[in-house]
Amino acid sequence: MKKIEAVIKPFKLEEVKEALAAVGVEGLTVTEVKGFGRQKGHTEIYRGSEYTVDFLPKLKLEVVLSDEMLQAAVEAISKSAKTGKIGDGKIFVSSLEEAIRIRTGERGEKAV
Amino acid sequence: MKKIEAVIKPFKLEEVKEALAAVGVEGLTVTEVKGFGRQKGHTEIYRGSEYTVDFLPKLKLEVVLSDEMLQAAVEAISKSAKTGKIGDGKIFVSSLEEAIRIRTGERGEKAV
Amino acid sequence: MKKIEAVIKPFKLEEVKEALAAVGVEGLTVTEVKGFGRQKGHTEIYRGSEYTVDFLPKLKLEVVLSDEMLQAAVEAISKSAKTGKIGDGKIFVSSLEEAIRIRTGERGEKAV
Amino acid sequence: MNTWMKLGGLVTLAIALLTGPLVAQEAAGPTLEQRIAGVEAYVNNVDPAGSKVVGIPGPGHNAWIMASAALVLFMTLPGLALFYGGLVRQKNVLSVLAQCLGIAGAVTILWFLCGYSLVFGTGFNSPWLGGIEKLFFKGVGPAPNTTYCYWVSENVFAMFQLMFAIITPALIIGAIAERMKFSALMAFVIAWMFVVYFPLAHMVWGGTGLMNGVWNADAKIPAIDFAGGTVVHMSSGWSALILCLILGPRLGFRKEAMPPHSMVLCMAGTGMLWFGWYGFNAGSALAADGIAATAFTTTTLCTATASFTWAMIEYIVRQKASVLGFCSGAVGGLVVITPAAGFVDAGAAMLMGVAAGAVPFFACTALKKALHYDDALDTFGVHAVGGTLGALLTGVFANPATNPNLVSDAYAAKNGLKALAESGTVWVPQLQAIGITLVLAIVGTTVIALVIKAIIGLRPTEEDEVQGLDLANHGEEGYILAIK
Amino acid sequence: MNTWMKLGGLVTLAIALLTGPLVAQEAAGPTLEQRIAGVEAYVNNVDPAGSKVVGIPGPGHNAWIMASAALVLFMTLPGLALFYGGLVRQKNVLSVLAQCLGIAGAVTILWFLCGYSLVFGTGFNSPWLGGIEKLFFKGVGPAPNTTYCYWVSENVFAMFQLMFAIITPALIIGAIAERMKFSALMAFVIAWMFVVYFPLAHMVWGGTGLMNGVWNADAKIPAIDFAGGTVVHMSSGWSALILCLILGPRLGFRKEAMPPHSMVLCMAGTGMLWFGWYGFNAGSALAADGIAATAFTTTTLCTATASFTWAMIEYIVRQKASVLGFCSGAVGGLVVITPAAGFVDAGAAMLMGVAAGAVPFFACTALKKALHYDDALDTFGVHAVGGTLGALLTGVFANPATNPNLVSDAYAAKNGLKALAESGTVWVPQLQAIGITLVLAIVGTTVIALVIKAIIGLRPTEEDEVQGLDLANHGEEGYILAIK
Amino acid sequence: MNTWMKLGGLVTLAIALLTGPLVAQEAAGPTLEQRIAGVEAYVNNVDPAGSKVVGIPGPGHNAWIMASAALVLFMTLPGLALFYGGLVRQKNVLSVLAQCLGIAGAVTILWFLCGYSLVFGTGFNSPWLGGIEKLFFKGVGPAPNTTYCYWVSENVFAMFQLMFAIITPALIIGAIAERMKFSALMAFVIAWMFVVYFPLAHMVWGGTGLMNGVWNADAKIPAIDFAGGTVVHMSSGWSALILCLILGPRLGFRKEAMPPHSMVLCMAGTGMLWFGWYGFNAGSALAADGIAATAFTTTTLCTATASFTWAMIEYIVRQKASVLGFCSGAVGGLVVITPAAGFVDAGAAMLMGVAAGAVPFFACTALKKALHYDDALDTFGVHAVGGTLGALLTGVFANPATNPNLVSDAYAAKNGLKALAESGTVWVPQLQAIGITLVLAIVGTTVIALVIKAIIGLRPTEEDEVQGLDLANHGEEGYILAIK
Ligand SMILES: Nc1ncnc2c1ncn2[C@@H]1O[C@H](COP(=O)(O)OP(=O)(O)O)[C@@H](O)[C@H]1O
Ligand SMILES: Nc1ncnc2c1ncn2[C@@H]1O[C@H](COP(=O)(O)OP(=O)(O)O)[C@@H](O)[C@H]1O
Ligand SMILES: Nc1ncnc2c1ncn2[C@@H]1O[C@H](COP(=O)(O)OP(=O)(O)O)[C@@H](O)[C@H]1O
Repeated sequence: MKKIEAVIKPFKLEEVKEALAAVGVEGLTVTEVKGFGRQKGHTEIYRGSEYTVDFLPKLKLEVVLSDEMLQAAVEAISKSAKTGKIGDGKIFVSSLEEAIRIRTGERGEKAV
Repeated sequence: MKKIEAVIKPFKLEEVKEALAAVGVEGLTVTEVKGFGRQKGHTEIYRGSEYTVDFLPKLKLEVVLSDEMLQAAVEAISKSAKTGKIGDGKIFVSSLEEAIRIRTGERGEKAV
Repeated sequence: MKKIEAVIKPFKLEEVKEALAAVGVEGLTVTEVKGFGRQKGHTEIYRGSEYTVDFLPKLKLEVVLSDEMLQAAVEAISKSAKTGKIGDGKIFVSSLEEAIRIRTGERGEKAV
Repeated sequence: MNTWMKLGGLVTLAIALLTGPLVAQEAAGPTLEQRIAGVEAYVNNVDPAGSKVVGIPGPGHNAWIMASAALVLFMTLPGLALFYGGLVRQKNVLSVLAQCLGIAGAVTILWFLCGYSLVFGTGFNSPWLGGIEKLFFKGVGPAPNTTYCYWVSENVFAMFQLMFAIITPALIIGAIAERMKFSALMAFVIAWMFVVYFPLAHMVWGGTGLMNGVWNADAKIPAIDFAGGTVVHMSSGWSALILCLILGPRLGFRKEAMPPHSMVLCMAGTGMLWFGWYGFNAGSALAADGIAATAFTTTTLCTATASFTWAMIEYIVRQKASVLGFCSGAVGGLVVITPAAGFVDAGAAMLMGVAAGAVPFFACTALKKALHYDDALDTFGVHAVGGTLGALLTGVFANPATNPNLVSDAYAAKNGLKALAESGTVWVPQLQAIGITLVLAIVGTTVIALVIKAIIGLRPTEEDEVQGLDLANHGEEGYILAIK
Repeated sequence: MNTWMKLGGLVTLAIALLTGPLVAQEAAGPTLEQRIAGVEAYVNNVDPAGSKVVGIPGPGHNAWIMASAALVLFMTLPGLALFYGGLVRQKNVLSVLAQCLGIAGAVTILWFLCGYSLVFGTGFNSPWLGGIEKLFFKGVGPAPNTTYCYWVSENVFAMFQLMFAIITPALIIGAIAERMKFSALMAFVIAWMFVVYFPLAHMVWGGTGLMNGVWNADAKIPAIDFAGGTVVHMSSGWSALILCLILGPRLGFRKEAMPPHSMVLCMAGTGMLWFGWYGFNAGSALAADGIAATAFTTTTLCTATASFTWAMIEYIVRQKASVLGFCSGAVGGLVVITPAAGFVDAGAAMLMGVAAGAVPFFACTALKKALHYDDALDTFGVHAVGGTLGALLTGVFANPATNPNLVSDAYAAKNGLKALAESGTVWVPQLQAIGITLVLAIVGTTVIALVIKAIIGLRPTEEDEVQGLDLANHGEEGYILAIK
Repeated sequence: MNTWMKLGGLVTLAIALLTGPLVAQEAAGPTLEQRIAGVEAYVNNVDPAGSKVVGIPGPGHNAWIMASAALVLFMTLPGLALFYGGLVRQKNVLSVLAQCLGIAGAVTILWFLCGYSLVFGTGFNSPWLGGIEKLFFKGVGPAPNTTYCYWVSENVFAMFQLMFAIITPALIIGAIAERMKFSALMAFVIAWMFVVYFPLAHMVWGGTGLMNGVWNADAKIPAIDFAGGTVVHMSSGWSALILCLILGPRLGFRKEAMPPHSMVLCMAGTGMLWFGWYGFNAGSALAADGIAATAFTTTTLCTATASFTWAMIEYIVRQKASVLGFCSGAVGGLVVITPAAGFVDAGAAMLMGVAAGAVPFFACTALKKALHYDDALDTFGVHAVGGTLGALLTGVFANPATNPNLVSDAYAAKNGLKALAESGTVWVPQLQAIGITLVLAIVGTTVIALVIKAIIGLRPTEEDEVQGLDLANHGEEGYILAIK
């Protein structure tokens, strides 16, 4: 089993979700994160005081899936999350040893 | 060392924490996440406009622990987080290469 | 490629970010989390009712980087996040199979 | 023509000259003297009968009571809604707001249909209930209803009183928050208005009311309640206790943490309540006169003192003065001074403030802990305990030098209040009033709650309660921040 | 000295005695009778001409209108700002607040420079526009301007009216929220005040106004509008529709979810609007008199009923009464009763409340869904539909028994309103007023919007809109919680 | 009986007829003429001495000052609390609220015990401090205290003034936010009231006050301050600067970002401040008269103009008009017009608005940046700079045509104000008043702060400051959203 972690622009969530569903992904977990990278933040001024906000709001998606589905899912995310502008985000893939569905106790690929 | 990532229903946190403590887990990290899966979301209507909220509030627990404790911890979570209803969540296990306690610089299993 | 996950005290973010930048890290992702560990929480009382808050606000940093940069980054975090007081946090290291930059489709170390 | 005739003519002339205008005036209405007395009556807030300004609201008084009525509405919407809303968990904040809004709507409709008439009518000539002569606001127009006040439009008076009828059941929400079905609450409130509020309000404030010591010469129990210690706070507070006992505690009570989700909201609501309470208390003089001035003053002094006292007790007990402590003390002070506001002097208000900070503090901490009931937001601890305390202390501190109505010949002398006030024993009828209020609130609430429980049930499903009432009962969420 | 002489002397003496003081008084000013009539005129809110209290504001009336003006400001800042601000997504909340604040500033400056004069001047002696005699508030001081009211300082009157001029364009924000450039909005509003608001307000409320049925004997269209059904709600609501059509829908409209980011804020704003609206409606009597009392009453009844009605329809339709439903209904009720407040009785207010809950409900749900325009926060559905409904129902329910100005000899008898009121056909001029308002709002808005679109553009860049207007246009964020 | 006798009888008769009622009245009290003059005095807000309405509050005036007192309370609770609370970081929001609440409680208690007497007593017959004749509110009842106003109950007057005494030290919080121990702040404020506020308020507003140009014929410095430019804003603003210097900057100042955690809260607070400020300024007329009307007007014009000006400067400087800019400008405008409100005309108010937007803007941006002090929420930049500017401009624009008290024979003619007003040199005593206020505030604050620092320390531990004062000092959190 594999785990995909993808950092994307927030307003792309709906599109990515649909793209993933289209390739058979049935579950995912989303976290609000702040990203720091090449994309520049903005400056806020409150009366005299200036703040540069380097950290931009992003979403992190976590998807656990079978090895076979990996490529399709990665491609689905790549396409649907892309705007072509800096800050589109990353996809990270790692391997997973086990997955368990709490409700049923099922394990492995059946669990995801 | 292993890392458990478990997605659970928010109101189960206290129980799961206690169950983990009972098997010797001394630390964990919790993140608020939104989960998408088999469990259906709800519909909200604001004047005419209808929104289906597919993403449900969940908590993600991360526990790093020694290989020996893994099974006990997985079981503790499985039991305490279970309601038997859809949406109870998942447990994912992966392996970890290193752990360091920032305060002391300790490494490995001593660090967790 | 490696992935570092570090749990730190929130007010250390700026320092850690700078320390990482100094060793060449160009991107990272931050999540607000609640940590449970040796560090004791505080008690809140609302009229008669007492609540012990075990979960303390922490930040989780995720950094993906090449194997060569790993040690430097770990050290950078260790130093900059340290206060010497309980609750300073942990650094976890795991290995990553793939990284993709959504914008360009670049893969591997070029993507991070 | 002889001298006598001439003299007679002169006298006639003189008399005509002298009295002519008076006669003419009499034909056209009141004399100059009466007319002046009429406008003086406006300044003095007394009866202008016989003048040219009869049946007309007095601008200053009418302005003050309109402002006061608006202020009392503001106490509920959004004041109380935010105060209570801030104290619940995030998932139930909207349920509190919806309950306040729903009560405002339903009670207004009842008030128009019959509530006002049942409370402030006098057609039944009964100590227990008003009358039906004012159903559908019949005859309720801009002219003052002199049974209640000389210079405020009756419809403004009716609106002012409506605002009290709205906030009273809304106070109950605090005890049963986070675990009562919206439909059940609405049904409860509607029944409760008929069973508890309308009768009680008539007894205490109605022209023929049983316990209206100040304005009913025939009051059997010459008790006093300036702005609603019994009618508003005791009735809601004791009913809240009963309802919360019948309802049972929230799921997870004493197991999970259930801290307020926004003390900021709670504090904002407290400020609004305090602000609006000036309408509640000083408006209850039903004029912008000296009694209103006194009520304004005692309200301020008691509230601020109680707020400070509560927080200082916390500071002594646990080295921390909390915002919730300041807020609870302020509300406690407002509750305690309510029945007394126009009857006591500044010094008494200060003493009552200390009591109002201390007694509800112990009710909300020690007592609640000991007895294990789940009075979620301390309606009982603050309103019932504070209201009862206030009603009693009103009897102790009521002062004819401050408020001559306590010894008026027209009413107080006849129903015995005057004698009690002069001998410093007004607390005797106060105890009787407390007793009657307690019985009515407890019995009434028990019956209604059990009936509704049997018919439609009181509580949401466990699942709904866990998910939160906002989504379950109202299909909305309080805050949708960021990602969604 | 003979008897006649003596008698003559006596008569002289008698007359002197009788009239002497009167003569002396005449030299010094008005007679006692006139002086009394003057202070009675204060109580009655009529003209004190000939008395000693001419050119002076009456305390009760002045107090009420100062309070009312403050209340109407409170409706916008922070009432409407929070009401609308809560309904947008988090990333645009500040843009709504900034628009409300910017409008308050700009309109105040315009009002001082020329707005007040163009609306309430009479120098042009025109049914369409006021005059320039009051530019820069020339001569606008504490003495009442008796063309508009006898007892309120003209500068207070001008401030009261300013608050209306502020909230009207601010209402438009609701329709175009989340997608209009700040600079474009400000330019639009400034132009709109000249093209739509100033003329319309003069037509309806100006002393020489075309449709001022109650106070202009020469009004060609003897329509009535107590507190701004046409001037405020129809003008803003219909303009909002046009502007939102020209602007186009928000990016992602009907694709993404765009739920309110804080129903709590929205509800707090609703409470503030309701509270402040007492100044708006009861203040529009321009006195604390019986008409104000009636306006206060009808406002309360209609609002609460509409709020409950809307939520109950929701409950029937989908088993859930939402906070947004209660709030929308309340605002709907406030809008509908606005033109009618001082003209109708309590029973009519209740009926209007039911209509105000039902009709805008369908406009905001069924109609909007069917027609696909993106009226983000339902300014059209609530204010245009509600305002139009209210203006019409005012014609149906206006009642001379409630408000004798409908049949005054000085004005209504001359311009024909009296005949219409007596025959129950006030809806005829109301329809005409509705028509004129519609045309002015629609044509005016279309022209201004297209011109601004051509010159500086209406919308932010896509990127700015996606990021949110708070950061893009104002360089700030609404909330900075935790880590940042 | 001869003719003479008969004539004599007739004359007697005639005289009796004529004067009889008058004589009878004289025995019973004032004449009709005097009685009329009494009610006219009510309308005119002058002394009713000799009439039948002496020692009685006038409804319209009393209503307005009760409303005003409530409004000024609302400025602090919750207005200022939210305004400041929104500007701090999330972890310190409750500390700001607690400080506002704690000040309200402590100052009220002091005011009752001795504060009112020390400020508004005249027993010492001293220019520096009032007297002790009113300790414990002795004799402070509903009858007006004619040293200060003819028609407002003295206890209402005392409450109105209490609200000023509350908000003044609360303003200081802004400069020292996020880093002062609760206990130290409370100790500071209590001492500061005695050392700075009570004397200064007496000097400026006390019947025997040193700088009370308008109401004290013996004022050595005939300065003017309508609603508290020196007493409230300068005193708090300059004290705030000193205290913040002694305290030192927040940990991480100029290293970490410390942006406002909720501009929404800040804006809501601004709206409440503006709304409440009508009570502050127009209420300071102590009547609902023409001067109140003028104060209401100038307050509106100056505030809106200043708000717009500040934001437009931002727009020019950095292409973005911020909500904080609009809010800061509004508060700046309110501060600047405060001392001038009832003394200047509408045109002057507009000019002062422009100055109020521009000068504090530069103080809060350029000046603060240059001088490096950590005035966390710009109390100095807005209140000290604005207050000083306002006090000075009041001297420049004060206008006898607007306010005849500037040239009254009873006071202004005697203490020299009249001459200054007529020659347009009121700014001379204004400068003196500014100097005295500065010295008192700076010296007083320095001494108190150093003493408290020595005894109990001013700052929390570093750990507490990092964790946030909410948890450290109050044991609560501002918001508990979601998981907890
Ligand atoms: N090395 C990294 N480790 C973890 N997260 C990263 C890393 N680099 C970038 N990110 C995440 O990806 C987001 C986008 O990266 P950025 O460099 O701004 O643009 P791009 O995606 O176009 O390369 C960042 O905001 C951050 O959340
Ligand atoms: N493939 C997956 N990858 C990551 N998270 C998942 C995946 N499937 C489910 N989840 C998480 O688990 C939660 C519960 O899953 P769901 O399918 O609703 O019910 P169940 O746990 O009973 O199978 C989801 O809300 C989501 O957060
Ligand atoms: N076994 C663990 N697994 C995951 N996270 C942990 C674990 N132990 C500690 N943490 C995280 O590290 C934080 C700090 O740990 P704690 O035991 O309080 O102090 P220290 O870092 O000094 O050992 C915790 O708040 C928690 O977020």
